[in-house]
Amino acid sequence: MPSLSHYLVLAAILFAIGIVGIFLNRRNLIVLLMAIELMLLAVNTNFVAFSHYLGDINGQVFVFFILTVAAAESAIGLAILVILFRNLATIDVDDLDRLKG
Amino acid sequence: MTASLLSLAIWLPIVGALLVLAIGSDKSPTPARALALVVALAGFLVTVPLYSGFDTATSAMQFVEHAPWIPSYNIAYHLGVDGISMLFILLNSFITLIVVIAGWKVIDKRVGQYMAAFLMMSGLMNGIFAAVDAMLFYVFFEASLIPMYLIIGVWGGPNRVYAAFKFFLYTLLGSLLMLIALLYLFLQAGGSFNILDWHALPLPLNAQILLFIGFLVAFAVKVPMWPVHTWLPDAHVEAPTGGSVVLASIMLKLGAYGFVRFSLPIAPDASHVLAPMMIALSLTAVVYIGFVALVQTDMKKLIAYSSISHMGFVTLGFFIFNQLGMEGALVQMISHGFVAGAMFLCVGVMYDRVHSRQIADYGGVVNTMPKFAAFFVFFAMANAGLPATSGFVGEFMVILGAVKFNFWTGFAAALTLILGAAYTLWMVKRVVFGAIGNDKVAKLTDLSGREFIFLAAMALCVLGMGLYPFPFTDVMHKSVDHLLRQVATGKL
Amino acid sequence: MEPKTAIFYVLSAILVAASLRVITAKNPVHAVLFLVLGFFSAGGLWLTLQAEFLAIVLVVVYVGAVMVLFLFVVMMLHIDVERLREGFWSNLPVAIGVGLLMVFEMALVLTGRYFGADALPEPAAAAAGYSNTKEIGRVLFSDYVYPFELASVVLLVAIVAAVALTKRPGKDKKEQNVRKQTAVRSDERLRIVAMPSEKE
Amino acid sequence: MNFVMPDFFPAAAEIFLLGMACVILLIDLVVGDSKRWLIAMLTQVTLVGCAAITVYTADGQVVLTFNNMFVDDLLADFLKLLVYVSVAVTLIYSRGYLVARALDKAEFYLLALFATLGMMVMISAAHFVTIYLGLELMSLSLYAMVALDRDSARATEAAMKYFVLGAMASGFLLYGMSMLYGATGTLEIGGVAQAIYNGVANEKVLVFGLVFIVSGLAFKLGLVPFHMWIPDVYQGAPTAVTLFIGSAPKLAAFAMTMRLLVYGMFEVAEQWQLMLMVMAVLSMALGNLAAIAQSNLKRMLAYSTISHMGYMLLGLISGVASGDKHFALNAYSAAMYYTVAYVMMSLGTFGTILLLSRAGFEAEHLDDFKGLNQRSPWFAAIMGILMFSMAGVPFFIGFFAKFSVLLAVVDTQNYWLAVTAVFFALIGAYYYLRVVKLMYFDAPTDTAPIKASLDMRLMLSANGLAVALLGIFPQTVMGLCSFALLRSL
Amino acid sequence: MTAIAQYVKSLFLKELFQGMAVTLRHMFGHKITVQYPEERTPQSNRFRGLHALRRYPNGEERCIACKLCEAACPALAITIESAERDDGSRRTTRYDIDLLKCIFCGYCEEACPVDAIVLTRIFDYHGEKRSDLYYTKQMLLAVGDKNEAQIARDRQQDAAYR
Amino acid sequence: MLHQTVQSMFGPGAPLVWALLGIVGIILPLLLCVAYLTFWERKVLGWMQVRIGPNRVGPWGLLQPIADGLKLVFKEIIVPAKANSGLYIIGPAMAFATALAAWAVVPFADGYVVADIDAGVLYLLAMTSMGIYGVIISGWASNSKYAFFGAMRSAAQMVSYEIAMGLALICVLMVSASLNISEIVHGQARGYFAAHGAGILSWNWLPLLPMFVVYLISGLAETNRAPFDVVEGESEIVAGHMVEYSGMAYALFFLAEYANMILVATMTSIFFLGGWLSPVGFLPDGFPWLAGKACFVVFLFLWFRATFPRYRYDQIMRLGWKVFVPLCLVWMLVVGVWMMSPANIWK
Repeated sequence: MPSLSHYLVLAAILFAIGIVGIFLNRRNLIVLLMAIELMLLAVNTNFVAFSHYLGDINGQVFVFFILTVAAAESAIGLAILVILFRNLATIDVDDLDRLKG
Repeated sequence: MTASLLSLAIWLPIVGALLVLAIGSDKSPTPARALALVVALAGFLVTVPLYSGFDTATSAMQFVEHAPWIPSYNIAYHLGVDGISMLFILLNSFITLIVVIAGWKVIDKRVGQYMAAFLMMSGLMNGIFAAVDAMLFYVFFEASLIPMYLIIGVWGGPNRVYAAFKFFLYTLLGSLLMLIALLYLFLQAGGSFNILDWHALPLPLNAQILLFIGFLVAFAVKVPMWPVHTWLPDAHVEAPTGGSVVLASIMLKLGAYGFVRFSLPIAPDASHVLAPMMIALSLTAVVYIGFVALVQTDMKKLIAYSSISHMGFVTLGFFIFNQLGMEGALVQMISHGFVAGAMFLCVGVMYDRVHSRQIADYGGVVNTMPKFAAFFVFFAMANAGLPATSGFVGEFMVILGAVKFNFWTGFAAALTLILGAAYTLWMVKRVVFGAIGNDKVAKLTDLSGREFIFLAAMALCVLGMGLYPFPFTDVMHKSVDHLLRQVATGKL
Repeated sequence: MEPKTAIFYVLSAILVAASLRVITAKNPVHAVLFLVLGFFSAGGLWLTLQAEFLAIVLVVVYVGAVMVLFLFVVMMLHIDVERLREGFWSNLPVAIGVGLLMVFEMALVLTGRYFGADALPEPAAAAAGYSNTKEIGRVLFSDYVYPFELASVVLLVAIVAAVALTKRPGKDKKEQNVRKQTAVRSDERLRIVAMPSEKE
Repeated sequence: MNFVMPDFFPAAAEIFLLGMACVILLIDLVVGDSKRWLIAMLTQVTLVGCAAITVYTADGQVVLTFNNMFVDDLLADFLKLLVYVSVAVTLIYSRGYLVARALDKAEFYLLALFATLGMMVMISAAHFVTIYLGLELMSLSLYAMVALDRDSARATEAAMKYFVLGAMASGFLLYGMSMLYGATGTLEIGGVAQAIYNGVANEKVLVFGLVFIVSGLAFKLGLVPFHMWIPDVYQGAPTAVTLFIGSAPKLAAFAMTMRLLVYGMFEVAEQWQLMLMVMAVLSMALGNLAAIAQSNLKRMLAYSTISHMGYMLLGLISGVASGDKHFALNAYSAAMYYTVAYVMMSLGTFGTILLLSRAGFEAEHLDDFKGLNQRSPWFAAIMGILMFSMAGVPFFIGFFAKFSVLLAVVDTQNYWLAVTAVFFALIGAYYYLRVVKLMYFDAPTDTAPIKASLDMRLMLSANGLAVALLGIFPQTVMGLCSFALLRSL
Repeated sequence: MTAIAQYVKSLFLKELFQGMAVTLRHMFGHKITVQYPEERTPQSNRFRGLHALRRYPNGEERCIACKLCEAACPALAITIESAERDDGSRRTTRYDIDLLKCIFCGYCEEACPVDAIVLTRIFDYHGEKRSDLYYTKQMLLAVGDKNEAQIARDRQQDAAYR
Repeated sequence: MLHQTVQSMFGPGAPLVWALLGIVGIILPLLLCVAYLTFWERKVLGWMQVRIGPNRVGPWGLLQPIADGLKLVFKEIIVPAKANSGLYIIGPAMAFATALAAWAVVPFADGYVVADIDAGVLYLLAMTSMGIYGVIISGWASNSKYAFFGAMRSAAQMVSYEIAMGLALICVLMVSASLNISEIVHGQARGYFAAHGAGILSWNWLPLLPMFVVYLISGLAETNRAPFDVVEGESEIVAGHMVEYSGMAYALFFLAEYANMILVATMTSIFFLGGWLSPVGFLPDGFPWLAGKACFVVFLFLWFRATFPRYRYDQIMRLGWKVFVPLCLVWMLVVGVWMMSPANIWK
């Protein structure tokens, strides 16, 4: 039987992949957004696993809310991405250099 | 009425300043000037009863006002004066009056703001001298930077920005460290910001030394002591005449006053431990800065360095721990307030006509401005410490005290009398006497009535204090006594 | 190996592999599809944790809607794929280093003593009439009614924001009035205009 | 079904605001472009109504409702009132700016209201879910507001950066929450505190989660090293939005920090204090040093925000010293007072930028402030007051803010920290003085007359005077802060 | 009032149901499909289908190579070459119609003074190559020969109107 | 009996085999149905257009679908040169797979279901929402403007109508208080009329009539059927997302579309028309009823196609968002109030 640790480590790996993705894809905003989705997936997996092993439904309800909010978040993120692309014709992170001190 | 005299002395000028700001306009500056004069005069008049009603028989705080201000931190609006601080309030209000008169015609841009700045500063500095609550002191102490910063920056000379920043940041650095010291004391005193409580607070030596250093940084910058004096010549040179006067007459005294109010009574043991260093620094200021003054070509700069040198006497007087030295230092502070102020006014008078402060641009002023020359020479003599002027009294007392303390210290201090005479009189010789240096000097007109009034007033004070200093020493006697006792008894 | 363990390892392997491809895929469209795959296997994993409702919601909401939105955007933007890859290899060592470090540290904390099999045992199987969906529904509408309302506000904000940001009310754009069009009656479609015949 | 009707009374203000937002949304459908002022006015009415309700419902008791997810205590009431004021002032300042740029759409006001709602939820949160939802409600509205000027490349770029980093921060925060959930088995803040107190939770896991929570919070507060978004967003966003971001959300972020760290994890305070201390020092250092190099006022103020948040932390990290918890009340009320003071100053400063902006011209460069004293002595004086206040010079509110946090630090005998703070305050004073210098010492380059509506002028004047008057009489706000905390802790 | 009526109409989808009624009715209605190879639709006697060249009953070609049809053809589909025959009469040596060009307008038929070229009812012819649809004189005559009875009948019926 | 045979033959692997059998048992008939649905559609369209439809291949044209299938199998699958070949192939496969996978939870009669899971409705929604991927991937992978437009239209349309569909379903779930599909059917057997022998009036279609209409029409849109078939509107974008496909790849789309159609029809029957229940008390329940109802709904689909002209794209979106969604929300409220009121008929 897989134990709680199994799930937690899996989530940790996912979370790390998400962060690595942010580091790795310095140039691609869309993949950046997807990396964030991966991070949230890791969080959700954590909650579901804890919820199961604690025998407590609250964790799952929290996941429900995270899913909802994350969906809203992606909608806004993509909307911003679209207008950014309209303005700059790029989604390259390195091209975001209008703001400098 | 007497109950709120100190509040009046503080807030009357400040409220007046706001009114002046409100009616000040560049098109018709006269109402602003008139109002400023009225306010300054009123401000001076309300301080007179402080002197007349002062009880010389006690060292306790008088004219005390107490009201809770920030109960959360037990900070109170706690005012009061003793023999030491009362004189400075008078001096400050008087100098403000002079400055308002001196700036009457000379300043023609943004008159309202100019007058308001001085009035506000006058109020704030009265607050500093009158505060018995340490936070109140600190608040006034820092707030007074703002008007001065603006005065130097807005109405100053070509290099005013540099000077203003240097002035502000130097003093802020010091005062922020002092803030930590104050906070520490607050906590040690069990939640009290009352300076008098702190005076009685027992403290271990290392804490005292740290506190002393904390205060030292703040006050040494303000005094200014060597080696943190460098902002002063810049500030003096760039500030307008009124700014220089207030700076020299009052602001420098703040530092010295701080020593008397905080460093010495709160950290007496540390004061004793560190006294040699302080004396060394003071003597350095006195001697070394004297030499520096000798080579100056700019009149204002020269007077600025002479101020530093004179303030060296003051700190010297504090740290030799005897009655004579202490009182001498206090007298020297007041005297210097008159003399240095007057010197700057004189330079201002010339500057208004020639627009130069270089000694080389003058020569033979006596030929065209005989009345002015008379005043200038007189003030120069006072600056050099000629007997019968106020300058003499303080310096003499300090030197006597120093000799009592240690002969060589006294000797070194005395030596500077010669040095002081040398640079002052040499400047006077080059500026006032001799043949007419150039066309500009030839076209000079003598003092106007207004200029005559303020120079005469200053001259009267200098002379009066030189001839009969007892009104001053009388009032401070008890307080100095008390202070010395505090310093003498350790708190360990 | 028990079937459940086997399922866990298979799904985890797919999930991790898909996630890795998400962040390394050359083509963003592929990345999105791998993410879909990842969500799918995550849904499967959640099923092994007896979170049926969430597993399916993950598929419905994420795979069915959010990822479609992603695909939409990715496909609509004309992206220069090659350029986006520049700097990938130079960032790789750092990124791998960071990632491994994180995983190592996390694994250190998460494995063994604190969350091991002995610390929190596998909970007993649910009672016969137990329904995960029903239970979540019950909690959601009673205990969590306040967050539930808030979530609806979050969605409302998303709508308002997305519309405000992306809808372009063009000044020169002519738009049909659908309401008028659908309300039209047959006698309105043709208008007979009386025109006097022209004379030479 | 055992459905128990929750007590709606404590959340009356939230309900009212949401209702009004929906009403405004519908009204916008009906009224034409010429009636935009109606929307703005309704928004203000909403805020006033909320304030009235909050005052009415405030009874000084700690009331938990909605199954312990919503807490109504004096702290919440006080902070909410401040949020209303701050948002209302923001909207008054922004109106002219928005009209000049055709941004005064109903969406702006709606998003502002929703963001306000998010802040209120955060302030009243007693459960991880409500914290998260409030935070996201606020953040999502803010992302959209930043990007609202759709044709501006800078604004959209700023929005993108804000979004990516903000979403990442949420991820961190959530990961930390999941760890806490695992360690304590509950999502309620009170329950978490109880579990930690009872020693149920494993400390190592707790700290592990704490690291993530603190990083998430640091992102939201804009602390070094999680500050990257602040300068870009402040500079890129339309100034009205920058003003919005720079004011009320700080109050909410403070509340969130209080709820999570102080209410939830007070027992492990020494752990998070240590983390925050490092961030505080770094923030003060980087914020103040980087601000000097800026020529863009908005960017400069962004760095100044970073440093101010560092100072605010000084209060939060002084709650517990070597296991002794009696400092807590003073320290936290100092931090709260600092936040309040900062919000007031920030409002005024950005308000001044808005005052000088006009159609096609953003008064965001330092040079745009040259010779303001000649153009408008009154507003130069106001800006001067604000700058000196930010620098921490007395008789303005900023001084007492610094004073109180420094006192808290000295109280815990962290002298070196106090000295560091003071040292960076000095550096900070330099760039604030520079603004004063530009206004007073230099000749104006821009001589266009200042056009602003009367309400804005009055409000800005009131703002400046409040910074001065509350500096002279700081007891009111200070006392309120500590009273609110005392009754809520 | 009409507005309300209109609203009710649209609320209950009256028009949609009307439309569905139409289609449903037709579903059960009579189908008009013609099973073509087996059944054919009636044709007019004027139907213009495949061309044919006729002969006189004695077997002589009618065409006298007057080239009127060639001239009348708008599609230039007709090519005629002629020569004097041994008996001195003028006859065609070549009469080709390119069916791929022809538009079946019937002008050739109208132009013909001797009713030689006619359009028949035949429409279902085909070719597998292009050249299959290039009809020569022999092919046209063959068409005519094969359908002479029908052609004659149609001419007869139409005669009154020509 | 069959059960026992399987059990004895495969032992512990029996459940797996049983499941496989179930799958095969569904998919084969389903594919046959799909094939003959195409035939039936052509017939119905013919009749409604006063024609007789295909009638040449085999008796009454009955072998026509077989002939079509053979033709498609033997045609070459052409992959455009610049297409993304991997995704190009995956696209139709995904469309087809999801269309079939959804059948797992469909009960054909009481107890006759491959997977009788509690959240069956959710599973169904999940699978239908997956169907979008086939369309959108193939549209994009074809590297053709028309295909891409078609895919975009289709995806937007499907996502939009899924909402209306889901909301309509929520009303059904409210009254039946279960996510289990079999339970939903059982719920419709209860009620005043059912108790008096007129079961047809107790089915959901009557009390939830607006939702029935919404669900039906959304089903049309969801399967991209006429009059909502702008996705493949041949007058503008030729054949939408499948314009580049040929042979079997094309056939898969075709099969998926018809399989979906049958699915939607079956679900409509189950959710609103009482599934395998008999409309009148004196007749037994059973699969034929479900088949008949599904045929009726499919016939409606064909009928609509024959009757209505194609909608314009913006009209479709308007209908979904501005008419159906609000309508569903209002009706949800109505049902909620109804259930709380004394007049509740779903006790």
